[in-house]
Amino acid sequence: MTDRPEDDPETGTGAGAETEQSLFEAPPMAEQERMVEAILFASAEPVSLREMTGRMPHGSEPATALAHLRKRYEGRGVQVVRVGEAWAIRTAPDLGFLMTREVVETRKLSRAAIETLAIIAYHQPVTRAEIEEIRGVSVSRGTLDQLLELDWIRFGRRKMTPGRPVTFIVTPNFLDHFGLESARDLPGLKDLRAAGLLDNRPPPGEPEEGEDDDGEASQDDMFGEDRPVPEAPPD
Amino acid sequence: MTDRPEDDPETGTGAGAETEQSLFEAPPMAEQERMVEAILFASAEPVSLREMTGRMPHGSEPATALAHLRKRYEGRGVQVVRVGEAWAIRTAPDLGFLMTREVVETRKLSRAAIETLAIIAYHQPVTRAEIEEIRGVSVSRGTLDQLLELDWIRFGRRKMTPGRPVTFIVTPNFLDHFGLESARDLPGLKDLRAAGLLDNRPPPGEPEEGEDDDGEASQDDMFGEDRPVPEAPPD
Amino acid sequence: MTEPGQTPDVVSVSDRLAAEALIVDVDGFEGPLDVLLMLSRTQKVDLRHISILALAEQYLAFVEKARELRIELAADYLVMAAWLAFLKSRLLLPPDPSDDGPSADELAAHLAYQLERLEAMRDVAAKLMARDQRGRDFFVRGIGEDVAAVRRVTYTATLLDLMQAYARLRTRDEFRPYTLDRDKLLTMEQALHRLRRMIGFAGDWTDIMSYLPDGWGGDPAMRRSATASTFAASLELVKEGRIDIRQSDTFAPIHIRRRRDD
Repeated sequence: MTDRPEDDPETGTGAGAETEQSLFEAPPMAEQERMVEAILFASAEPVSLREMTGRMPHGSEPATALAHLRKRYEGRGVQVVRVGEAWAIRTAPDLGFLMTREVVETRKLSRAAIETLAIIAYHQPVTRAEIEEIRGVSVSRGTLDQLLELDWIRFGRRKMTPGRPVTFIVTPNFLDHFGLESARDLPGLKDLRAAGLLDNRPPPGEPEEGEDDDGEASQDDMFGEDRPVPEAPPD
Repeated sequence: MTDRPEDDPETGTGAGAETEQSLFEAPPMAEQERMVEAILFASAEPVSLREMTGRMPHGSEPATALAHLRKRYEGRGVQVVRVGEAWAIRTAPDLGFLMTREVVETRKLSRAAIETLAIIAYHQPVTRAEIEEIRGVSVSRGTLDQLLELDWIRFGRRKMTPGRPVTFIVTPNFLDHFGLESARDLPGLKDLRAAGLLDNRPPPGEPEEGEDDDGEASQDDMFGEDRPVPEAPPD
Repeated sequence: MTEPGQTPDVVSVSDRLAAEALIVDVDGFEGPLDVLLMLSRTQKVDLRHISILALAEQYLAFVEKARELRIELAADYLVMAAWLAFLKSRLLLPPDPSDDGPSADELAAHLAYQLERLEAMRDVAAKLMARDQRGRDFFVRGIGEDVAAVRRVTYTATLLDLMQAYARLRTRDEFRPYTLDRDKLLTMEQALHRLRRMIGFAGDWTDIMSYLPDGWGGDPAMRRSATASTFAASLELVKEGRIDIRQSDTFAPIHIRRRRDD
């Protein structure tokens, strides 16, 4: 069925006992696919590959099983979707009309909250001062609280600028809510970046980098290569 | 595609408007199957056919769609099952084991257990009465059971004394856990003292180094000679 | 529309009307940048080609109108007005070569950038909210099956634990004399306490041995302990100046008496 490493002359170097055990115990791939299916169906929350590995028999390869499963559910009433570093089954968006809406609709978000959320998503990690600079108005405590409470944003690392201000970043739950595989998939992100609208452009006459104390500047790492966005899992 | 009732002179009697509408609107069966799938997936309760009918477009035949869906899920990781008068998606019975997560909690052995274990290790083969004599308190059945269950001790040969009491000895698993080649590798009292493990000093006037022969039963072979402190366990 | 280069102080009728319209719901604005963005739309050009000079005039008209209508604007609106008035004058004057600060064009360009950025953020915010949302367009599993945590307890101990336990057991006996003989010991504290109470009556030299507690003179171990601690206690009282002590000869009896205040 699947290739067994013992057929492969390259193996057997260091993995030792672990590899051997897995060879004895790993269930056939079709069976692993069933397992991933059962695990994903049972959970309302996205499940990480790591957790699947922990729950499946030794030697299982949930990533491969998942790829099969994803294909199987293409075009069906429910779909296998990626959420950050985890996976979930969700109903197909075109069937939303069949569902009884959640009675408690997310409280109407204010314009300030929506804009703040967008700024955090596209500029993350971003400080409060930076959000205020972009909106040209102060951010109320309540706005951030609301977004924190919805578990759409959370605190990121502190900036290495004077005062070491806290930053905000979006959460996996945010990705899940808006059906995003990762923060890289935010609508229009590429265009914004190409237009230079995600650059940190300090007002003319102000120091380029965080030598001053207003906590701005130095967002060079924002959408640089090492953004804290999960990589696509192996498939 | 399908026959239209208006071509049929027999209609227009009772089913009337309803039938007509359903014929116009009913989605293809594959689509209905998707709908049933999504409804069953997202619903917090099992869903009856009547409820499906109410939620699906006019003219849908959830019973047929359900039959297709059931067939599709045969042998999968989840199944469409009947719950009373309603239907639900549930984990396949043989995969129930995936719905548990083993949480391993490591605890320190109790003082009673570690002392009992120490006595068995140093004095084996040793009877329960002998353990109690050395500890000065009775040994609970639970303590011995725990050590037996951990596979650190096992029953040895019976003593050739009146009553032929059973003895306890340590197991290979014990040696493995504590990184010992044999029980003889256990360090003696002198070694312990030399290693600073005995912070209590004997009272002045008593032999500091002595053969620690304060009249207590036959351990000469345990403490008679200097034995090197064993190496740290290999991990 | 007002173009840069035209008589700048004349604000067009449309600007005035726009300003008036904005004033009506000034509470609905999210700060001066928001107002500027709204005003810029009346120029009906791409933000990249907007006339900052015209925009500054529109904004100043807006603030002027608010003043006429006696509407109090928040401080940041007024700060923006002051800054735009400054920018406007800089834009109209020829550049001062001795000024090493940012040029008026740079300042104007940055304002245009800020507006463009804010508009872009609003754009994507709208796109974000228009996405399929969980609980509205797609749904999660309704009957979640809880993953039961099966607790398995393992016990652990180290060789050190084992050795210490055994050492504890094996050395317990060695210490038994200490605890057992506790009742054959007269501590110095006890002796001192006793001596303090009695010394007031000792006007004359008295053999220290007569101060041993009753019953401590017989058993040699007890006698030894009581003698030592009583002697130590007497030295302590000498140090305090409460008593005198004397011994006529080596191994002769030791006498003590209360010190006299003379």
